[in-house]
Formats: sequence, structure tokens, C-alpha cells
Amino acid sequence: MMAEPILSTKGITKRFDGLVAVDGITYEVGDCETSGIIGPNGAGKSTFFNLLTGYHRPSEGQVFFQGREITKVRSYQRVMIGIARTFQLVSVFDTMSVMENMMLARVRQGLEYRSKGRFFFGKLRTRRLEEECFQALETLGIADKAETRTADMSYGEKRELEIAIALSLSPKVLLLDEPFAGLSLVDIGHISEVIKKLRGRFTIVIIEHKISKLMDLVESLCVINEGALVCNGNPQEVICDPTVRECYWGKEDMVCY
Amino acid sequence: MINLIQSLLYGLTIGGVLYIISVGLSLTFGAMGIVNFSHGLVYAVGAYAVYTVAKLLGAGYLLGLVAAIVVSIPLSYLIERLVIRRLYGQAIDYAIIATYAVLLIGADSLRWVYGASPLPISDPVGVLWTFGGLQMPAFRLIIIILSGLIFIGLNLFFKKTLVGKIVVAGLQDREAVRSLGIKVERHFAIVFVIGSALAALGGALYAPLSTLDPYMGFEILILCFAVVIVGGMGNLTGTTIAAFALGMVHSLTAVYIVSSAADAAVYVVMAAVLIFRPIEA
Amino acid sequence: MLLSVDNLDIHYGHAQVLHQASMSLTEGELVCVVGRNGAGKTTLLRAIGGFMKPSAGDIVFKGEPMSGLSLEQVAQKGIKYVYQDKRVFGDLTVRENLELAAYPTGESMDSAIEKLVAIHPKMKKLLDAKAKGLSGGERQILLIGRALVGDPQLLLIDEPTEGLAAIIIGEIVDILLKMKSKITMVVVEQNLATVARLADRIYVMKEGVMAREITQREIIENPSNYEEEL
Amino acid sequence: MFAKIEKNQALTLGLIAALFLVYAYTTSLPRITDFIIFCIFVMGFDLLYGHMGQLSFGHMLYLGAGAYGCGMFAYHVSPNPFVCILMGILTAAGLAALLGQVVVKTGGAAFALLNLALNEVGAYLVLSPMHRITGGEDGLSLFFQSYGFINFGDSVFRFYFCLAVLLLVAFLLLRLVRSPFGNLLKAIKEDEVRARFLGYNTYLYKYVTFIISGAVCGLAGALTSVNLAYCNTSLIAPTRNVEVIFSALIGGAGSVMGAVVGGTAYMTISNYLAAYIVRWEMFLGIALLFFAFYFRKGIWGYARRA
Repeated sequence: MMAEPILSTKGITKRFDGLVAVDGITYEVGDCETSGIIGPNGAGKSTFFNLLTGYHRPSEGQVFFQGREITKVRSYQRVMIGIARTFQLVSVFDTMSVMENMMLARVRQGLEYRSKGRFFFGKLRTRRLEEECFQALETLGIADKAETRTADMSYGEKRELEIAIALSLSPKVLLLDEPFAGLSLVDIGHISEVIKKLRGRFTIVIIEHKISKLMDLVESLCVINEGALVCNGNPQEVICDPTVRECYWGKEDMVCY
Repeated sequence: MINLIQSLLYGLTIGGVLYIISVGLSLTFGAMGIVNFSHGLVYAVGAYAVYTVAKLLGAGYLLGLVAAIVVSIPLSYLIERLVIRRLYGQAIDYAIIATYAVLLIGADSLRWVYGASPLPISDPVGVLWTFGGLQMPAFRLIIIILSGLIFIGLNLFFKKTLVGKIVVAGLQDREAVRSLGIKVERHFAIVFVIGSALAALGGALYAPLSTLDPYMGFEILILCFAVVIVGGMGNLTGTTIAAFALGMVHSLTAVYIVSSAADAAVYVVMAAVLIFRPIEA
Repeated sequence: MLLSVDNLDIHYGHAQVLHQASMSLTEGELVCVVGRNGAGKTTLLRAIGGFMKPSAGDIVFKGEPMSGLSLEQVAQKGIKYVYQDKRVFGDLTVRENLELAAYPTGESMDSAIEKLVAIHPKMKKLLDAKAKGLSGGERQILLIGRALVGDPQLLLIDEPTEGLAAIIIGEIVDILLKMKSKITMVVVEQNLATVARLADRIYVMKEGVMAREITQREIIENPSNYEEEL
Repeated sequence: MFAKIEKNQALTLGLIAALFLVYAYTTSLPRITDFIIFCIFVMGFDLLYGHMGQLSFGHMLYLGAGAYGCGMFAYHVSPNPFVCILMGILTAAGLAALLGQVVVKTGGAAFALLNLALNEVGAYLVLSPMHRITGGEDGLSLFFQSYGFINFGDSVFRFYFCLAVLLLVAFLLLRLVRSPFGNLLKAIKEDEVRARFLGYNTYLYKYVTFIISGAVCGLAGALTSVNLAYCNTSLIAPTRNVEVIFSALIGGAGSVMGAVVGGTAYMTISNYLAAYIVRWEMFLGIALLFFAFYFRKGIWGYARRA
């Protein structure tokens, strides 16, 4: 059913001082697929994400990208081979303008600065880079904010900027960590639209807490509970799965059923 | 062999003094995230208090020790109130700069009063203890015993007293202590004063083994920072072990290599520790 | 009216996480706050508990405005907060944990221990154990017991059942039900089944706004309406 | 107005040059040469502190390495001033490259204190085990070859030479902090993890910055020994670290212009006012407290915003 997976894990486990945060997850996501990861609070979603991006080293198991093992590849190198991420708490650089934020990401990817000398002594902004960054900002609809200082933006706009920054890293896989957290309804709608627009261009993996937000966004859904992968498949099937309902609505109480 | 045992005993002396001084430093580090350079000032003031009372007034060393502690209490209270308390939650560099400024002001005041030239204090006991071929000034033994007593006393303090327990809890989770309705900062201030009194005691104890000068606090402070960094900031057990281990390094280097290299050896050990266990703080 | 919260705004830096949130409590009530992650439930609770300063709005407790009071002062007024992530003082024993709670309130240790044992008799054996060795459920019980010391008038409990095994969740819920008649509580909870058992009234929060108030009955009769909210 | 000046590189450099020329010819040329060299030191230090956000409490080590690298080469090998200065820079940069491996892995308090400890070790090495080549406590008296008008014995030449070096360093640093690299430094200062997730090996860039900073401080050290025609242990004394920290703070950390303003301000106070200030260190301490509590943006930081 699934094409050759672009990113996959095999029995990946992470322990913190004896506490098992992620327990032997085997997961894969196909090229240009949009996939969601859901699970209750503290289920290990974020830890799993951190293992994918290389922020944590797994205690056991492996991570593969395009058929190559990347378990030991460092986080910044993973970005370079095409795994970009956003953070649950929006993190953009507040001391810089929107454009400078974009440049920082773009320069690392762009061909413009293959020469080391220009990286250290060249101009921060060149016309070509600026155009590329504008394009990414336009996808998010915040091109008019290019010269604003990030600190003066609203939270929703920062979230958009964060996604724009991730886009300018030319990702093959884009990992979004709770992209809707802390946003107003209007902003949530906006971000959903953006994700829909991007869908199919590259692989997108979204962590979410709430199933409904993802239902019409993703092609596959996987559920993590207590560090383990509970269920993986088509969103419609997943939401009807009894084990999933159990971990969301509690076990022993029948009031809900 | 005798030589080795003797230098180990000397190491215990230095370790003991380092321990006495480092405890306060480690607590301010761990509990409040502040690098406290003014600790070195209190140390120097302790030494000068002994000098004043024992030598200038001729009232004896024991009374000097008492004076050192008595003087350190209002001094450290003022430092806590006027400087440290304003640095809670601030960037670490401002804490370093501000407490260093206090050290500068204090050291210059000491120079103003006592002059810049080094002042000696003689061994207050003056008895040489011999055992087999072993020779050891009794005063050094007293230091070792005293630091042992302080170790036991501090452990009892943290285990048995309410203030101690509040600090132990606060080291782990300051906010949770506050949410019980306890004014944590006030209790930390008590511990700050206790830590400072110990630093003054350390200065008073170490003074007869070295000489006094207004900047003496700076040198010893870097050694104590090494202790705190090696032992883990705010980790009391780690601080204890590190103090004695680095005391040994200090003394063994002094005996077997060259005495002037002792401080440097401690820093090299500290750097080596940091290679294997990088600290972000 | 024991507590009233009026039009509370809260910002984290530039992000506004609470928009004009209002709620009220009468004495003896147990009110649940539900809503998805990031809806502002914990923020609301922490604001009432004095952990954060609202940028606008009032919190009035027993007719007294709480704004401007420090965390310690709020706690001493009788509002106690029970942490979400089971933050007990790990290096202290259970007894010492209680001792710290008893100290500012002036309650005797005997009655503090009695309160803890009353809600969970098994804790009697664990009094001298280091808190870091306790299981998740035991920690939660210790946290609740610790908060009860000094007879607070209002308990703020943040996700008491999160991350616990089903059996222990049942126990915690029983404990809360037992306490219900004696003390006013605000409980943040994600599990609708638990909410349905506990709550007198239920506030639903959504994107930092108090979306609406519902009753226990509505959840029991038609849970699927509210599954969406979580 | 000040913000505009700072944006224009040529104007900034011109202003620095004009400021020092006027200052030198209204007061004393040799003294202002000291000021200029000190400003170079502050700029090197501030690259780490202001731009990258790491406070080093031991940068006298790199000043000393530059001074002794230059001085020892002049004393033992060749009195060619340019080769000597180059040797000073290389010594400091090499030392930074060696120690940076360890130092850069730490952060915050540990970073500051480890640097201080290493400075202590360096000062000890120069004073005692290496005293045969460093001259120990007495230091080394130096002589530098002159070639026609290039005469380091002449204070006027030294002034213009140091001014030219200052302008060159300021130019390079301005380019550096306004390049993509400078932007990255700002990013690392704000949130290192985030910068790593833009694909940057932040450890490497911190290491590179540490070496550049060491090299600039080494250059300042080399110029000091050329200017003074001697080098001694005061050029590596750990207790003098406060001078450069204070200068960066009063000038306004995180700006090349701020470093120049701070360096000049500090040197002016310590050279001209110290005679009237009886308790100099006390004054310094009180001033430090004032700046650390109430005036964190520094002189240039406030001027720029006004």
C-alpha cells in the first residue's frame, strides 16, 4: 500500500533515568505523504519527534531516511539532508527581523554561500536570497511583514513565520510539533490552509493532541500511548479503533459508552 | 611512604578549608543560580578579623575566630539584601559582574584600612605533633577535625532543621516551596548568611597557614569555583567529595612536583573533568 | 461566592493565552475545567494560584482582591495548588514533605499525617520513605494530602489522573469524591469519564476563551458532543 | 542619528579615526596609542560576550599570549616587528584553538569560570616554569628593528600604525557581524538549539568565534608589547579581566562601536580621573554595580536608541 518509506524507525526506544518515554516504536512514512501522530498528554509524542530530529539519541533502535540509517547523524546534519522541524512553543529569533530570520535558514541551504569567505564576510542580504525568502513568506501570507521585528508579531504570525523558516530549509520531510497549540481559531484555520497547500509537495508529519484537527489534513494517522505505537493507518479506521478510544476516554468507566 | 601520608594529611587540611568555603558558594550557585564572587570578600574579612583581634588587640586566636564569624553575619546580610536579592532570575553575567564589583569594593576597603602589604599570622597552637616519622602541626589537625565537625553539623542541619529541609526542597523546586506559602528567599538568606559565616571561618582558619592580603579572596575563590564545578553546582555531596579530592591534588602537586604549581594542577583537573562532563549553566 | 474571576487576560510575552476568562465558584462546589491542550486551563489555574500576573481582569477570593499578592501570600490566604507533574520534594521523606506544608500554616504534624492517612491508609507505612521512591499514584496522593494541610478553602488541582494506571485513577477519583463535601475544588481534567463522575459544574475552555458552561448531565447523556472539545 | 551612523560602515570608521586623531592631538599621542590598543582588546572580547552571549572571565590569557608570543619571538628569534606581531596573533589563536575545544563545550557560569581558571594556569606558567624564556617576574625588554620610516621606536609612527590596525580590525569585525555568520552568532546567543535545527553545527561556529576572539585579543597583546617595548606578567594577570568586562559593559555590549566607546571611556577614566579618585578600585566597583543594575545597554546602546 505504501510507497518506499522516506523516513522510518525500527524498534526505537528512549529511556530517561529508567523511565521509558518511547518504547520500541516502529514507524514509517512514505514520500510526499501527510501523516499525523496523536496521543494523550505525556504519551511520548514529543520524545518520539525528538528522536526523529536527532535532538535525543535513542537508547535502542534505528532511524532510517531514504533507505539510509541516520541513527547517529547529528541534528544539524539531519536538517541538511532534508528533515526540518518546528517546535511546540514557537521559537523564532526575537532579536531579528522576519527577513533576517528567513535569511539565517536560507543561507545555510542556499547555493549563494557555498564559498566560506562570503559566509563570514559577505553581505547578509542579497537580492536572490531575498526573493527566495519572499516566496516562502508569501506561501504563508506574511510577505508584508518582512521588515517587522519578530518580537512585535502576534503569536499566530510567529507560528506562520516558523513554518516559513522550515520551508526555506527545502525540506524533504517537514515535522510540525503541535502547530495549532496556543493559537486562536482564526489562526488555526489559517495554518490548516497552509498545510493543505503544502500537502503532496513533500512529506509532512504533524503531532497533534486533538484528533479532529487532523482528520481532514492527513492521509495516515498513528496513535502513541504510554510510549508505544497503538495503532497506525487510515484516519477513519484509527478513530474507530477500540484501543484508541480506550486510551483517550479512560478504561474502567462505562459512562461514555 | 611517610612523606606520602604526610602530604595526604596536608591535603586533608586544604580539602577541609576548601570544603568549608565552598559549601556556601555551592548553595548560592544551586539554589539561586548566582555565581557569588563576593564570597571571596567575606573570606578575606574573616582572615582580617582574626588578624585584628588576635594580633592587633592581642586578644587571642580563639576570640579572633569568634570575631570573624560575628563580623561576617551583618556583612553577608547586607550583601544579600543589597546585591544578591536583586539578581534572582537575572542573566548569569550580571550576577558575575555585580558580585565581582562587591569583591573589588571590599578588597579596596581592606587595603584602605590595613594597607596592601602581606600580613602574617603565626600558628596559634604552635605545637608540632609527631608520630613515628610523621610531623604535623597540631593546628592542621584541628582544621581537619573542625571541617569534619562542620560536615556533620551541616548534614544534620539539612536533615533535621526546618530551614535545612526548606533549602533542600527549594534546591529541587523553588516554586513548589513557595506555593506552600513559604517565603523561600527569606530562608535562602539565612543559609546565605550561614554559608558566608563558614567562608569567614575558612578565612580565619587558613590565615595562619598563609599570609593575609586584601586580594586573598580572589585566589582562593577560583579554587573554590573549581570545587563547585567539579562537584556539581548545588550538589552538596559532590561539593564535599570534590573539595577533598582537589585538596589532595593540591597537596600532592605541592609536595611531589613544585609548590607553586598546586593551584594550576587543580585547574587542570577541573578542565579535565569538564571535558568528560560538560556543564551548561 | 467564594471565588470570582472576571475577564482575565494573560500574556506569555506577546502571546495571549487567556482571553477575558471568567468563572465563579460558591463554597463547597467542585468545578471541572475541560478543554484541549493549550486551551489555557493550566494557565487559568496558575493565575488563580498566584503563579502568574494577569495583564487585565480581577480575581476576588472571599470578597478580597487577589491581584498583586505574591505566590506565598495567595497560598497563605487558603488557596492551594496541586501540581500536574507530581512534583513532590524527592529528596525529602513523605513526613518531611508534610512538615514543609504544615510549617507556614501552623498545623501540627500529627493532624497533617492524619489527613494524609485518612485519604489513603497505605501511606502510613511510607511516611519515612524518600518521596522520589514513590509510585506515580502515591506521589499524587501525597500532593493532595500535602495540599490539605492547613485546611485550605480552595484546592486547585491540575490533571490529577494524568499518566496514571486505570486502577489508580479510580482511587484518586474516589479520594476527590470523598473530599468533595468538605472543600471547594477546581479540577482541570481531560478525561470525560472522570469529569462526569466528579463535577458539579463544568467549564469548557477553547483557545484561551471560556467557551461555555455545561452540566454533568449533558456529558453523561451525550458524551460524543464533547469528545470533540478535547 | 547614532543608529544611522552605525549603519554606514565608512562613516563609522571615519568617525572612529577622527575621534582618536582629535583626542590624540589635544592630549598625548602615546597615551591615546594605549587607548587604541585597549579598544582592539575590547572588540575581541566583545565578539564573545556581546555578540555570542558568553562572558569569559579570562580573556587576559589571550592578551598575554599575544604579548608573550610577540615579545618572546622578538627577544629570542628575530626583531622584525611584523613577524613578531604575526607570531603574537598566531600564539593566541593557537592557544584559543587548543583550549576552545574544552571551553566552548561549556556555557554560562562554567564558561566564565573555566576561562578564569585557565588564565590562572597561563599566568602561572609564564611566571614560573617558563621563566627562562619569558623572563619570569622581570619580563622581557624588547627591541624592534626599524626599516626607514617604519620605526616602532617613534611614538608618532606607533600611533598611526595602531590606529590603522584598529580601523582594519573594526572594518573586518563590522563585516563579520553583519555577514550571515554574524546573524548566526545573534541566533546562537538567543537560542542555540533552535539554531542547530536550522542546520548549523553551532559548536563549530562557537569554536570558530572563540578562535577569532582569541586572535583579535592576541593582536592587541602583540601591539601592547610592541608599544611598550617590554612584556611582563601584568599583561596576563587574571585580576585585570575586570577592565575589559567593564569596558564592554559601559560601552554597550554587542556592538563594534560600543566596544570602541567603552574602551575609550574606561581608559579615559583610568588615565585621567584616577589621579583624582583616591580609591580607584572602590570607584570601579561602585561604577560596575551601577552599570550592572541600571545601565545595562551601555553608553552606545543608549545613544543608538535615542
